Amino acid sequence: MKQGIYTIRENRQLTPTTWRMKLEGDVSGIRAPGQFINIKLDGHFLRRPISICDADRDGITIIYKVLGHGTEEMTHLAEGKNLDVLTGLGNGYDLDDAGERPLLIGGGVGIPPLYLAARCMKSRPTVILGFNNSDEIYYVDEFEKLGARVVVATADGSCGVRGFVTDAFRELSEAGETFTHFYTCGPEPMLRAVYDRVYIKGGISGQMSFEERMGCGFGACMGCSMKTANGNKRVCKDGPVFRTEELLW
Amino acid sequence: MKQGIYTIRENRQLTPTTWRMKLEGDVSGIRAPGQFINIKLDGHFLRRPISICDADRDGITIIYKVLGHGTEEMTHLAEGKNLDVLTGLGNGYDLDDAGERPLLIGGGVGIPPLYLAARCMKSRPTVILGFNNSDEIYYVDEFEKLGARVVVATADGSCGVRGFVTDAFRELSEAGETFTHFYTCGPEPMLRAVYDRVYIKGGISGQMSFEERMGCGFGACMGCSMKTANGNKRVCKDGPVFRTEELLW
Amino acid sequence: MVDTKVDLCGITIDNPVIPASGTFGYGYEFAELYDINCLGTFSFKGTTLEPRFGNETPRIAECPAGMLNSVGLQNPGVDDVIREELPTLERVFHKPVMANVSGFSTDEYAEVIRRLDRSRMADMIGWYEVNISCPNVHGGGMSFGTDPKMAASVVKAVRWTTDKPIIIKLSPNVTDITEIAIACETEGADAVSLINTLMGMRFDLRTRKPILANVTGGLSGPAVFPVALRMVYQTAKAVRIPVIGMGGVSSAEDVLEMMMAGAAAVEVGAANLVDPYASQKIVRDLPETMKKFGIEAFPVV
Amino acid sequence: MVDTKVDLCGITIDNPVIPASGTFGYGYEFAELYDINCLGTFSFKGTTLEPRFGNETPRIAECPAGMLNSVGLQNPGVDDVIREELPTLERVFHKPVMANVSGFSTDEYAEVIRRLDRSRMADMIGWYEVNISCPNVHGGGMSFGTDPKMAASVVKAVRWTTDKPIIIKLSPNVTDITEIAIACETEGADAVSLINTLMGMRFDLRTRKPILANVTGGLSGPAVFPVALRMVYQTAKAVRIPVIGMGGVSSAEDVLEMMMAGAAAVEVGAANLVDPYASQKIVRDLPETMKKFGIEAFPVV
Repeated sequence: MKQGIYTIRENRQLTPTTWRMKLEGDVSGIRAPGQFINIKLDGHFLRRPISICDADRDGITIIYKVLGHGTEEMTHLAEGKNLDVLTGLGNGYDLDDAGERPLLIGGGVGIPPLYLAARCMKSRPTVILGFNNSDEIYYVDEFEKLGARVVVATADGSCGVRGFVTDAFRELSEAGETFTHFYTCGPEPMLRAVYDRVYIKGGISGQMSFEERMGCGFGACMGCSMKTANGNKRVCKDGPVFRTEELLW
Repeated sequence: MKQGIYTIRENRQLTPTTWRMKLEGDVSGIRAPGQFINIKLDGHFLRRPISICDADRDGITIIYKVLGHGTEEMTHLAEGKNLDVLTGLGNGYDLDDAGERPLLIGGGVGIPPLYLAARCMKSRPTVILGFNNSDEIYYVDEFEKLGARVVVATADGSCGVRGFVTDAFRELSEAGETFTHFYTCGPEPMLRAVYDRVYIKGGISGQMSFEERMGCGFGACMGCSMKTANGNKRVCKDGPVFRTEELLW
Repeated sequence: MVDTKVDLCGITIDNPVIPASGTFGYGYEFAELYDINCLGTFSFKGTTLEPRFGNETPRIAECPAGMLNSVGLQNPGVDDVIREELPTLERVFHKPVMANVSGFSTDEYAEVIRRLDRSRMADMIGWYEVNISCPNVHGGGMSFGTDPKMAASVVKAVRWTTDKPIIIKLSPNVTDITEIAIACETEGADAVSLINTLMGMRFDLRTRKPILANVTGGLSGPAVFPVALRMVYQTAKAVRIPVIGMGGVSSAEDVLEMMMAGAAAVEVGAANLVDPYASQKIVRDLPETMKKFGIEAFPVV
Repeated sequence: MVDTKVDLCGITIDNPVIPASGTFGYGYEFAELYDINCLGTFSFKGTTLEPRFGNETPRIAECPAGMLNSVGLQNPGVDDVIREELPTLERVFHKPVMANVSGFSTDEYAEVIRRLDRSRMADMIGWYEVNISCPNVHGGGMSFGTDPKMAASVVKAVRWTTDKPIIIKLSPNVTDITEIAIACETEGADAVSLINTLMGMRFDLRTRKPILANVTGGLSGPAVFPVALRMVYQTAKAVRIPVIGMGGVSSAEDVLEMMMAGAAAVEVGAANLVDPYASQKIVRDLPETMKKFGIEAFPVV
């Protein structure tokens, strides 16, 4: 973890509810895709934890969804403004397990951390991106520019596969596709479905990134604990990424 | 009282501890010199009440002293920033009583409201300005530009009369000067001394502007009450200016 | 269209938004700013038998997300309220008003209500809110609100002085507020309102002395909102009479949280002091905010 | 030069700044961020006899100028603390540490202290802070801290388990905290620390349910600072033993206010969670801030 002052270089809307922010500053604290940052906002006591979408020498890219007052106020932050940010929080994805045919599964606001994972992968990933409808779709081109093969699923069928990410996975499996390992992030119902279909039924091991209401974000307050096969873990510090084998589902 | 959004057009330092801010916006709520405005600052629950130094069609000028975190943060506000302000608060000075030879007595941060009073006066005022030392002196030229005759007193004698405003008043009296009415603002010890020397001993009636810790600033919370000959008064609403005859000193 | 109406002890009010006593004077001064008839009602300045100046100043200290006050029930006394304040209010407010009364003995509480209730202004009054929880007066005040037996004795004393609903305003400075609320309900209180201010203090680092002349004062503002919600929630589960929720409410969303905690109506206090239009804004925002969260009417289920 | 040293139950500490239990883990994780030997000491995570996961999540809710937590004493249990946590801490912290202990029975409190006191790690411990005020556990926890007799029974049970000073951590969720403090002093407590968190709650407007799985939680942060100051002031006047002040302290100026209220030392809690360097910054700023207000040493007179 590193604490630093970061300058907003971009803050633009991608979809009706999703925004991208680019922060310029020290990235030396970031070690792996799947880690997150924790942003201090004026007028709010707790920081806002947001997963890292991309990081390079210029700075950090995050994609955030407007859910409450904090994220709503973030959309009004002007370029050039400085923010107090904790970076490189949590343990991210371990890409050594990717194998030749890695599968990335992202749902809605859970998609961003998969971007840096895809960019850092040696082998070409298949990426399943799930959205409620076509209005919410973002970052398909960006993933394709990385050379990834992207499959989109929308709950209302307005684009790509009609249904959830697990329906897209079923179609790929039925087409004879196999995968060496998977990486996922998204709302808990999606994670549970992925765990059931891809890990349990599909027999593919993977790494899942979890969300939880956090106090500190760096392991001090025990606010975001989770029971695992290896004992009690802190989502913010020991996670947010956990292996399918660790879960008690 | 009027609530409005005002834009900072100037925020510059006059002395080591005193700053001047010019606010652009609706001035229609301001009716008399001696009134004050109440400024909402981010991160502070209560507004900051500050007396009006000047007001014209362009906006409001205030002069504030850095006393705590709130006023300290005010010094960092950039030109162009908008502030939520309540204007035209309280009852100001009644200039109809000025007569031909009005006397204005201001101490330190109590000087600003006298500027607008001097500017609005029909007859040429004598202005006694008290400071701790010469570093703190401000606005002498501005008063003189209004045609006022200015007498400076410094506690350490580093400029003008050595001593307090009451010492300067004594010198004027001994020189045979007489005054028709006085207007004053400053720290309570100074007000008490002025009350004693100018009103009681000097026999000159006047109007005194008081300071008190305020809640709302517009008469709702009863936080800043004061006992007077005419019953309980609210410094923020019935004051901040009270006549010497009303005081129970 | 959503319906913001609520019933408060048999009186239907247009919305549950009620400026709290001590933050709204006797109403008419806010009527210069906006039409206060948009409010559900409001609770007027705590009134005692005799005129009171209250405590010495300073009476105000700023706090993180809140403020301390130690006003100590300054008011012109019940007779002056009947003679001056209420007739002035009558010209600008045409709804039943909540009469907030305080005292230093059970007899005083009863006498203040009796005089209001028998006055020519009585028709203006919809409810009596009996403040047994002022932390800023010595003898009486909060001491009535921190002991179930004393709270009961006040209710007993005032219960038969009027046919109008009696609301007891409770103190949060207690180990178990439900115990006090139940004692009030048992003696026939028609409702309880909570929370009054939390007792707090601040020091002036320069003088090294308490900022408030009264040493301690009552904390109000958003800082106390979570404590208020918890106590409203506990009390609403413990009694059958309506619970009026207050404490740091500053927005229509805060009002909805209070209603979800079990409040029958909501008082808005310190917010009126920072933004004189706060209560009007909350009333305006309420329908839209209810719609946003799929609430069509109260109670929220 | 100013002198920041204070005496805490016969042990002189370099400054009165003490990260509070539950906000600093077992210390060694903060040692990765800065040299924690700059602190007066710190109070480690509340430790019970058995390992505990604590309450279900969500356990955190944001509030104006503060936060609610309902962690519920998650900890690895005293034996694991002796085996794993303290040896790890020993490598990075070379001052006496404050051992925070909790229990669900008077026997458990006593047994936890006994095991720590007889362990090979006992020399690391300078004080025991006995938490009788956790609002987030059912049975035990806060119930010990809201009744003078029960508080006294805990002190009685632990008093002779160790020769080290025993500090009782008190709950603010009471009508009269001085009554509890006096009961602890009478039974031989060496000091009291206060305030633990104020019980509060928040609702999720979308689900219309409490945000916390545990329904209620403990409020901490600047929001509670004025209440903490008031209780420290009252308690310091009521007892002769030292009072450790805590509750929303976030700056060196807050530390000085607490000392003016009568605190012998000051714990820093929630501030550590928002800024991991908060306690270090407060230690750094303290001398300069003391100088600014003309304070050369403690106690502030």
